[in-house]
Order: sequence, then structure tokens, then C-alpha cells
Amino acid sequence: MQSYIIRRLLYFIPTLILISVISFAIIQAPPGDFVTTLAVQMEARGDQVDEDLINALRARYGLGKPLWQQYLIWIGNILQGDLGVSMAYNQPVSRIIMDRLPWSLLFSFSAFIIVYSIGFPIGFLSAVRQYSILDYVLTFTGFIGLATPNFLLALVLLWVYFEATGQALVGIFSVEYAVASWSFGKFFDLLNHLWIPALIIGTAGTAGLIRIVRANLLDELKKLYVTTARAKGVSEIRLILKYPVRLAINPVISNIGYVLPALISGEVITSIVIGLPTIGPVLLRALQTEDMFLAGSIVLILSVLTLVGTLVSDLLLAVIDPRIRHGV
Amino acid sequence: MNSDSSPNREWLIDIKDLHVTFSQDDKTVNAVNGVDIRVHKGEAVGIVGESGCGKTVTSYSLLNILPLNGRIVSGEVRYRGGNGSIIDITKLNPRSREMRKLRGGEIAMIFQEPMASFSPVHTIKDQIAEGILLHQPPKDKKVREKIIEYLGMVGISNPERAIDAYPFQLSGGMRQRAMIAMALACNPKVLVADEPTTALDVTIQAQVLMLIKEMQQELGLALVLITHDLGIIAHMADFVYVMYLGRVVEKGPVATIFDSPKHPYTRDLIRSIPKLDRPEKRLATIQGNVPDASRLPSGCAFHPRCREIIGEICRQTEPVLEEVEADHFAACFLHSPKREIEPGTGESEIVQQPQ
Amino acid sequence: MSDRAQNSDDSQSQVDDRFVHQVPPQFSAFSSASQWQLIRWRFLKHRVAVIALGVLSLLYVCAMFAEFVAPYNPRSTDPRYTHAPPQRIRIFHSGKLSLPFVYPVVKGRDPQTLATKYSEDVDTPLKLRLFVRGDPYRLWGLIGSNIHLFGVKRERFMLFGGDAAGRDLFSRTICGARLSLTIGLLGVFLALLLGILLGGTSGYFGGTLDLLIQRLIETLRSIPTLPLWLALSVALPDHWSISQRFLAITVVLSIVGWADLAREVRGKFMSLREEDFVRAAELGGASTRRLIFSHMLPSFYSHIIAATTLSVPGMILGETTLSFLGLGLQAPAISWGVLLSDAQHFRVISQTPWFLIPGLFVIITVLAFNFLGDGLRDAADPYAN
Amino acid sequence: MSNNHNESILDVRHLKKYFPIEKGFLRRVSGYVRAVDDVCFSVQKGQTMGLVGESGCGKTTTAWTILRLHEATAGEIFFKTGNSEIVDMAAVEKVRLKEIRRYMGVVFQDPYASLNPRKTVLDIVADPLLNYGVKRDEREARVTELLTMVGLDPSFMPRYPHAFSGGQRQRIGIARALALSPSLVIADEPVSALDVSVQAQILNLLSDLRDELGLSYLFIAHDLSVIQHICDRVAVMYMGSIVEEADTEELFSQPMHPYTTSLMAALPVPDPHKPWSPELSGEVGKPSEKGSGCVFAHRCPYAAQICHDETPSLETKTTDTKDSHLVACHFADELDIDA
Repeated sequence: MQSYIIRRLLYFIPTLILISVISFAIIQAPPGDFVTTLAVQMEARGDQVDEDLINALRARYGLGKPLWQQYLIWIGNILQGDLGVSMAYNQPVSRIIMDRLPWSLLFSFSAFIIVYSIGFPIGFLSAVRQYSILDYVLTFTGFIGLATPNFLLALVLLWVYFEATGQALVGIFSVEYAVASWSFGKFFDLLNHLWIPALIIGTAGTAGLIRIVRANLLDELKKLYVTTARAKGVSEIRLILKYPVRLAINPVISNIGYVLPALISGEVITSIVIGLPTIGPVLLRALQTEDMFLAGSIVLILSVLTLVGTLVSDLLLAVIDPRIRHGV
Repeated sequence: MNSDSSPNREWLIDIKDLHVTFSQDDKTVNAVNGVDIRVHKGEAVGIVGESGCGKTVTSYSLLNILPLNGRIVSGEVRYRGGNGSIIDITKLNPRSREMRKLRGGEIAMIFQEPMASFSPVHTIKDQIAEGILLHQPPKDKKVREKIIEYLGMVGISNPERAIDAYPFQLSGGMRQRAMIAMALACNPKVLVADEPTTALDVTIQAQVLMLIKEMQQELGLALVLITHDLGIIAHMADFVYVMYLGRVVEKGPVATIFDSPKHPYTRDLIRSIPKLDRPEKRLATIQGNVPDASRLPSGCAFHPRCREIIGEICRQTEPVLEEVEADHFAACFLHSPKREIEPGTGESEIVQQPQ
Repeated sequence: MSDRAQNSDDSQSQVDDRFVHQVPPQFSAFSSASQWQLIRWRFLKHRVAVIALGVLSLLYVCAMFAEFVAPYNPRSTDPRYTHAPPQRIRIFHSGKLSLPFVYPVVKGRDPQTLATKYSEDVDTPLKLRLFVRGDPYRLWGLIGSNIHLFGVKRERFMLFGGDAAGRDLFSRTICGARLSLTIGLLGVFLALLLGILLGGTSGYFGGTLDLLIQRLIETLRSIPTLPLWLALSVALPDHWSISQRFLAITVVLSIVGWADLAREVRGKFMSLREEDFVRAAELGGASTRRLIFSHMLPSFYSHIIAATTLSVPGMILGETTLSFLGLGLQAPAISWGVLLSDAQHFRVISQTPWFLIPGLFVIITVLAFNFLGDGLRDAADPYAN
Repeated sequence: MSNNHNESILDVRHLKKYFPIEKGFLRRVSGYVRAVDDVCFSVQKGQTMGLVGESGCGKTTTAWTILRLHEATAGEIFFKTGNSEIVDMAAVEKVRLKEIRRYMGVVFQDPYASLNPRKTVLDIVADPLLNYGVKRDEREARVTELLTMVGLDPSFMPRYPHAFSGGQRQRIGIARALALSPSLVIADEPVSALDVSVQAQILNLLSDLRDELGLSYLFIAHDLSVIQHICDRVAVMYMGSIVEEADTEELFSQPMHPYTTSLMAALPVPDPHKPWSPELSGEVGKPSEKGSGCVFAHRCPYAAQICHDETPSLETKTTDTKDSHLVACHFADELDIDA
């Protein structure tokens, strides 16, 4: 298992580098460098363009040097915690991200909980009751969930919520709690605002998980060791809970790595539609205003977080699967 | 050993006119077509046949563990319990408590693939303990000790270590031994072994077979051994059933079957296997191939391959098992008093179908 | 085999050795059925997949003849119909059964709130007709005509209602299908090219190359796609024409989408490489090219088709989302995503829920592709048992 | 048996095939699986050489190394091609492989996996012909001839493998192996996946074809009784080494290696009156943990200290037959272990 973990950790490094290259490419993608864009924008706003500042920025980010040098400088800065400066917000990128990232994580994590707490039991049910009405209904609902774009779902739910309550579901807190200090009331208000977005973010993931759980469980149910256990006189329900479920958990855990990117994507688009104070709307605005340092950094951070999640799921797999643990 | 002729010997299992079908895609496969098998206390019954003859399906019906697409259409599988009560297994709900009490507790089974028969993520202890706790919850001893005892009994060296191993950490032979320990741990009366050594090497196969034989005799078990290997049958079984395409074509005590086989299929089968002790340059063969079980030939299912075909009767009428000598039955018109020999046909006519 | 005759004396054993049981004639169709026939037979048993195929065919035919199927020019505005609700097709006029017709809508104002209000003029039914003359168009820029599949003679018939500029939403949805449906296919095609190239290289040659490509695949699969798509699409210059932008977005979608297909191709290649029949072909002197193209590829065309079908939905959803955010296709281009971007806010929807109808089309299309793909995947390996 | 003993078509000398064992995250090579360890044997023209042993004994690896599907770690594999050139398969340049392999036909174990389900019988059998540039008409004529040869109706040509039973498929596989008129046929467990009643058909077919076409076989099997029926000479392998080699009759009547006798004793004879007393205990060792000494020492009932310390070499032992009987056992002369 040690060598598995070490190998897994070592794989992490080239993947990180690749992701940083992609993020850097995003920053570099629009024509012209960002300082020029900044100067143009300052001019457009009617501000005085400070030549010294411009030159200082050029020197700091190595603009004008070959791309690979700029990349190294950028990476070096990041390692020191400097993600660059946002033009639109006129703030260090790291500050903006730090303000918003916790909320993004909160939503993604809640969605993650929803995905697994809904997806697994439903997938299980529809496998055990294969070809029953229940199976068809659940599978079909799952398909619909998979087929509906997140933003559409968000819009429809907002609309339904609005029609039903006459209130708009926007933001994380209701007006009365927005600036209040923490209390139970505020906490419940948060929960109240949390579950709908989390549900929306998790829909596609849940639907995907249902299919995976169902398929894996059906596969396992056909295995000979299930027959062996049945021949021992084990009851059907214990048999399913003990053997196939135990084995179907492995692919489900290894699937976390592919649920996470979907959740992050879902979080971005849902936040934009609902107007949550998370990273999503910032990313959109950064892209619209070509605030590339901000955009690139966000892509970098989201990707790295996903990678870490994948890493954790792989390590978890090593812990629960004796075959990996014993290096088979 | 004898079966039907001695009324004093009590049977443990009595299969009567069993029919099992499988649905595959749109077609129905008749896997077992009217099989009668009787197993007595302490007796080793061998069921031999080639692929698709229905021997495995028959063994699965004993425990009512057919896969979802399989169905017992008719017939009885009766089991005589310890208190003399007789239970028809086919009448039980496969999920019912009574059925589950029989499985493992009264009738235990070992399977062909020792690797696939164990869950790869549970320890040996975990999997053996399950049956024990279900059927024989120990009073005085701890489960662990009991398992170690059984593992030692089946010849696993260092059972204290093997008990905590995962199946993939054991060799094929050791896994099959653990499988046997698992089957025996609940003190069953009948042991059903479905091709228990097919996946093993010859020398390991010999060890495992010896172990099964030893355990059977020591514990006074009835053994139902299913195999395609006549060599194994010759040395393991007391009474033999030969199956072809879902039917029993011949049955009798093991010596009789090998010394004077009556059904042309049995005869050909015995002649066609290469033998160490009788090297021949050229092997006798059975012509043709085993037909697909979804399209059975009419009449006697063996007639398209039979070199002793009599005539139309073989193509049209299905022969039934009839006693050819004491305790020895064959389903063939060659030995039936009912057959009408058509003029101009000899017993050794060989069908020569156009190629 | 000239010495066959001399053996005929001891032909007893010869005959039955060489005897081969004849396959009954009624099974000859099966015995000489190619893999495609077997796949078709299996596929046809999947009722849902067959229906999905039908739905998709209908959608693609509509998209192909969009100008003809749409009753109006999707860009022609009419102030009389701004935010007009969908009109219902009726068959009862004043209690009497008649041929399908609609009531014209009349724009008016609510006397109290002064808000615009539409009402039906129940006195003058408009007969629905087939092959009606209307807005002129050039089908595929070639065939000029003004005949539309259906319509009414006077007034307007808006099955899905009108948008903010009074354009016919039905016509716009049908025309939008053209971009939305082709972007999926085209994107998948590009992704497939990349996937086969890289996945095949990786799976066939193995070694360091395999390791590198595998890392790349894993990385791409673990990056959240949406932020990446968004970021890449920003790099497109604003002044590009609709078709330039369309192609660019396709490329952006496939840059992210090839990884899954490459993984599929690689896995299949790896397992086929170990198959006995491939080894037999190699030992039989087949060149590497013949080995790949004649022996290995035919075994996974069907798998690749299924995998490809299953990855179309991702592309369609991607386009829709990007366009909805204004970063994909942009008006005046018409796609389902562009149409949905009119429904940015739930207050808009609460006023004009029919703006969501293009979303329904997205869902139906994606569903159909999923069902079709599932059916194809099940049928892809007719030799499984 | 045969009269031209001196013409060997395949001569394997000191063949070794080691597979590295990779350990740790850097995949460092920590040891080797000695799958084939110093194996020598030859196949005579017109004869069948049998390789027999339990799973993992290296018999299939040997065959694959001969075919150059594996690169040999050491040793030579001299093969006499159809035009009487002698080449070393272990060392010949890769570009020449195609030209040499045409003289080697291969029959696989699994009649299902070895035929491409997507090709017709005609395409399958004609594929080697196509690779060597045989024209279309000639191909069809040749396939007709081949199918007849293996006992199949040539009208089966347009059918697909799924229409055939296991035995029929194996006939198709044999036809393909013979397509290019090879001089050597390597058959890797050709009957072990077949039903008992069909096994005999295929064994007889293979013998007939050998006699009719003057083929030489390298026949690999785990089943001694099958080996006995088809082979002229047999080599018994255990953990990568040949422990005994002799003419078939000689080997089966006077086995000299304890492993050979154990193998024979383990096989249940289909006759309830014959005693069956397998005695061999223990399991096949792991080739990766092979140390010095006799490969069989850990299971051998007669093993002495020398068996654990010194590797016995494969030597000719005193017998009354004219053909050599080779045994790798320190006590071959002393033990009286006839079957």
C-alpha cells in the first residue's frame, strides 16, 4: 500500500504542473498583455495612467520576457501567495478568492452530501428491484436529471419558489440576517437558502451516481460469490448488504474523482443564475471583463481543489479495498 | 451399493421428474427435462456429462438457487429432514426461512471456481463465520476457534494465519480447501460438489478429491459429485448418473457403468477418453457435436450422433429409463423390450448424413 | 489431399472423425449474419432506444429543412406580437367539430393595470393549412421558395408564442435546432478524431508515450469543464462572424471532450491487443497496419459509436450553457442556448414561461441521445454471451 | 515411430525467459520470475514433441518465446524453415519474422477467443494467405481445400464463428494454422477447452494431418493422457525447467523422475477397478522464489540434503532403449519408482 500511496502522490505533481500550464494559457489567451489592458481601462475610466505603476507591474510579472520565463515568474509568485491583481476589483486576486471560496466550498460540499445520500440508496433500490415499476420510474427520473442543464433547473426552481412563496430566492441570507451576527436564526436561514442551490448543483451528479450504483450492483449480483453466500443460507437482504454493496462501494468511491469536477462546474453556473456570493459570478465577470489574472487563478484553484478531492478518494479506496492495500 | 432395490435404505434426497427451463433473449432453453435422482445417506452419487447436459442446473435446483432467468417448471425435489419430515424443496419460496435453513445447514455446496466463489474483500474468517452463526451458533467454543479447527481439518497449514487472510492471498488449492471447510463447518448431511477441481492442477485436484472423499467417509455425508471427468467419477462415486442434454440416459453402480455400459452414449464416452493405461494410436470418437440445448433433437436426443441407431423409433420416440439388469437402468431402445425392430435395419447401422 | 482415397479402407473411423453435424437450414440466416446484422437485431429489441432514434431523426430532419418547417422567418419582428402567448390548436368552434384551426390573438391593455394583455378573437377562426405561402427563404442558400409546411393565411399563428421583439418562437426554436444539433455532432466528431489518435497511440504502443497520454487524459478529466470552457471561449475575438464563432466553440468543446473518448479507445485497444484472434493474425503475418485496421478496429467500431453517441449530450449542454451566459454563440446567431439567454431571470419566466420551451427541446434531445447511446452500447457486443 | 530421427526441425538450446518483478513506486526490478529456465529440447521432422506440466510451469511461455512473441532472455532457438535454412528465432532480425513465421502454424487453446467473431470462416482461414499475397481465386480454392482437410463442409465459408460449436471452431483454427503449409505446428492446449466427446475427434484429426502432410508438432498440454496419445516424445516441465524427457512409450512405462510419477499417479484412471493413490503433497512453488537446488525438492518425498543444495542437470540415464531418456534427478538411478 505504501508504494501505491507514494506513486499516487507522485502522479499528483505532473498533473498539477499540467493544470498550471493550462491556467497560464488562459491568462495569456486574450490578445495583448494584461497591463496594456489595464492601462486602456484606466484611460477609459478617465483615470490618470500611472506610467511608474505600469512599469512596475511589467517588471513584476516579467512581461515582455519569453513565455516560459513569464510562466516561471507566475508560478514563483503563486508559491509565495501572490496570485496577481484583479483589474476589475482593483484588489489582489487572493483576497477576492479567499472571500468567496469558503462559500463555494460550502455549496459544493452540501451538493456532494446530497449526491451521495440520495444517489446511493436510489441506485441500490433500482438495482435490487430491477425491471420493476419503481426501477423504471427511478431510472427515468435519473435520466431527466442528467439531461437538464443546471441553469435551466435553477431558473425553473427559482420561478417555482417565487410563484409558491411570492419571494425571490437570492443570495445566502435573507435581508434581516444579512448583516446580523451568528445566531440559530441566522443558521437556519442559511440552511434554508442552502438546500435549493445544493440540490440544483447535485442533480446531474446524483443522476450519474444512480446509474453507476445500479450498474455496478447488478454486475456484482451476478457474481458467483453471491451464489455461494446464498447457498450458505444467508438471507437475501443481508446477502446484498454484505457482499455486492460492499464491492460496489469501490467503483463509487473511485468515481468521486469524476463527480467533483461536475459539482464544481455546477456550482459555478448555479451561483451565476441564483446570484450567490461565491466564486462563480466572479469568474463570469472576470471573463466578461477580461480580468485574466483573476479568471486564470480561479480556474487554477478550482482544478487543484478537484485534484485534491480525487487524490483523497483514491487514498480512501486504498484503505477500504484489501486488494489495493495488499498490492494485488 | 444399490439404490432403488433395497427398501430398507432411506433416501435423503429424491428428485422426481424435474424440469427446468431458462429464458435467454426470446427463446426458452430446456436445461433439465425430466430427471430422477435419488441420494441415500452416506452415499456418493456421481453425475457425469458434457457441457450443457444440465448437471449443474440440477445441482442448483437442489438448493433452489437457480439464477433469475431459470425456472423449475415441474417435478419434485424432496428432502428428508432429521426428524423424518419430508420437504419438497420446489414448493418452498426460494427466499423463505425454511429454504434458507436447508441451505448450508442440511445441504452444503462447493463450487467450481474457488477464486470467484469467495468475496475478494472479506476475510476467510468473515465468510466462514457467516454460515456457522446462521446454522450452528457455537455454545462452548468461540467461532474463531471452531473455524481454525475446521481449517486445520481440511489440511490448511497454519490455520491461525490463514483465517485472517483474504482469498487472493491463498493459492487455488488452499482456497478450495477453505471452501470445503466452509461447507463442512455447519455439519450438513449432504455435500454437493459442482466440478470442484476443474480449475485446479492435476496434483492439487488429487489432493482436494482425496480430502472430499476422506471427509465424506469420516462425517458420513451423502455426496453429490458433479463432473465431466469419468476418471474422477470412477474413483469417487458409488452410484453414477450419466446425463445427456437434460436427461439421465443411464444410471447404475459405478462398477457396472464402467464394466458394461448399456447406453451408446456412455459406451462412446468411455471409449473416447484417452487413457493412460491403455494407449491406443487412434482414439475412438463420438461423431458430431453436442447440439445446442435450445434446439433439442426429436426422439432420443442422442440419435443424431448414435452409431447404434435402430431406426425411426429413435428419431421419433423418446426412450425412458428401463432396468437392463439389477439396479442398472438405461434409456435406449436397444435394451427396451418395447422396441419394434424394423425389418432391414441392423443394430450397428451408422447414420451417414450428407456433409 | 490426394492420398485421401488410400485411407478409405479403414474409413470407419475416418468417416465419423470427419463427420460434421449439419447446421439446420433454418438457422442459416443467423449463421451468416454479420456483426452489423446481429447488432441491428439486438438494438431493435431496445424499444426505448428505437423510439429515441425516431425522435432524433425527426429533430434532425426538422433542423435540416428548418426554413420550410418554420412558418415564419425567425428574424422577422412584429410589434403586434411582442410577448404574445402560445396559441392553441383547436378543433371545436362554437361547439362544432371542425378541421384544426386557431383563434387570432389581439393585443390590448388591461384597463386597470395598463399592462399589455392578449386575448383571443373567438369569432374569426383561422384555418390551419399545409404548404402555405409565407415569408420567402432560400433553403440551404440554394433553393428559393416561400412555401412553408404549415401556417395560416391571415394574421399570425405562433405555436410557441412570441419573443420580446414579436418574433415567432416556434420558428426560432426550429432554426436554433440547426446550430445546437450540429455543434454536438461536429464537436464529437473532432473529439473522436483526437480521441482515436491519442487513445489509439497510447493503447497500441504503450510505454512512455502511453504514460504521458494517460496523464493528460486523467488531468483533463479531473478539471471542472465549465470554467475551462468559459475561459477558453473568452479568448475568441469579438468581431468574428457567426460561422467562425461556431467553429471556434466547437473546437473549444472538443478540446475538453476528447479525453473520455480517448480513454475508451485506449482501454479497448489494450484489451484487444491481448485477444487470441489478434495474436493469431499477427502470427499469420499481418502487418501492423492490417492488424489495426482489419483485425482490431472492426471490433470496436460499434463500441466507439455507442461511446460517441453518449458524449453528444455533453457537447449540446456545453453549447447551451455557454450561449446562455453570453460566452458561446451570440445573437444574431440562433441556437437553443441563445434563445434561452432571453430567459435570464426568473421574473421574465414568471411573465413569459414559454421562453423556456427551447430548454424542453434541449432536454428531449439529450434524453434521446442518452437512451440511444445506452441501447447502442448494449447491442454493441453481440458476441457477449 | 519414426525413422529419420536425426532431422530436427526445431532445436531449443538453453532457453531462458525471465520476467522482471517490479517493486515499489519507482518500479525497481527487485527480482525475476524465471518462467523458462535453461530449457533444451528438439522437435524431429514428422514427429510430435509434447510439453507437459501444471499451470505456471513455463510451457506456454516457452512456446511464445519460440514464436518470438516474447524476447528470449538467453539461449538459442534454431528453426529449420521450409526452404531448409536454419535460423535462430531468438536472434533473427525482426523484419525477417514474417518470412520465417509462415513456416510455423499455431493452434490456440480457446476456440472462442481465437477466432475473430466479426469475420467469416473464409476471411479467417484466408487471412494468412492474404498477408502473403495469394490472389483471391487461389485463396478461395485453398480455403476449400483446407476446410475439407479438417472435416468441414466448404459451404460453411460465408458463415461466422458464432454458428459453430467448440469442436467445429477448433477445426477452423486448425485450418487457419495450416493455411501457409507450415512445417511446424505449435498447438497450445488445443483440446483442453473441448467437451470429452469432441476431444478425441480433434486429437485424431491432428494425428491424421501430421501423417498426411508430414508436419511436426510442438504439443503443449497439462493432461498426460492426451499427451500420451499424440506425442512421440515428451518433456515434463516443472517450475520453468524440464525434469524429464523421453520417448512416449519409455516415459510412460518407466518414468524416472519423482515428479513424473506423481503426475501420473494423480491422474484418476477411468476404471473403478484400478487403484488410485495420489501421494503428492504440497503445492507448486512460486517461480519468483526459486532458489538453488532441485526445483521439485520442496515436494519430493525422496528429497535429501543434496536436492536442496545442488541443481541436478538433465542427463541421459541408463536404459535399455536406443533413444535417450533424460532425467534431472540426483537419485534417478537409485530410485525404484516405476509406475
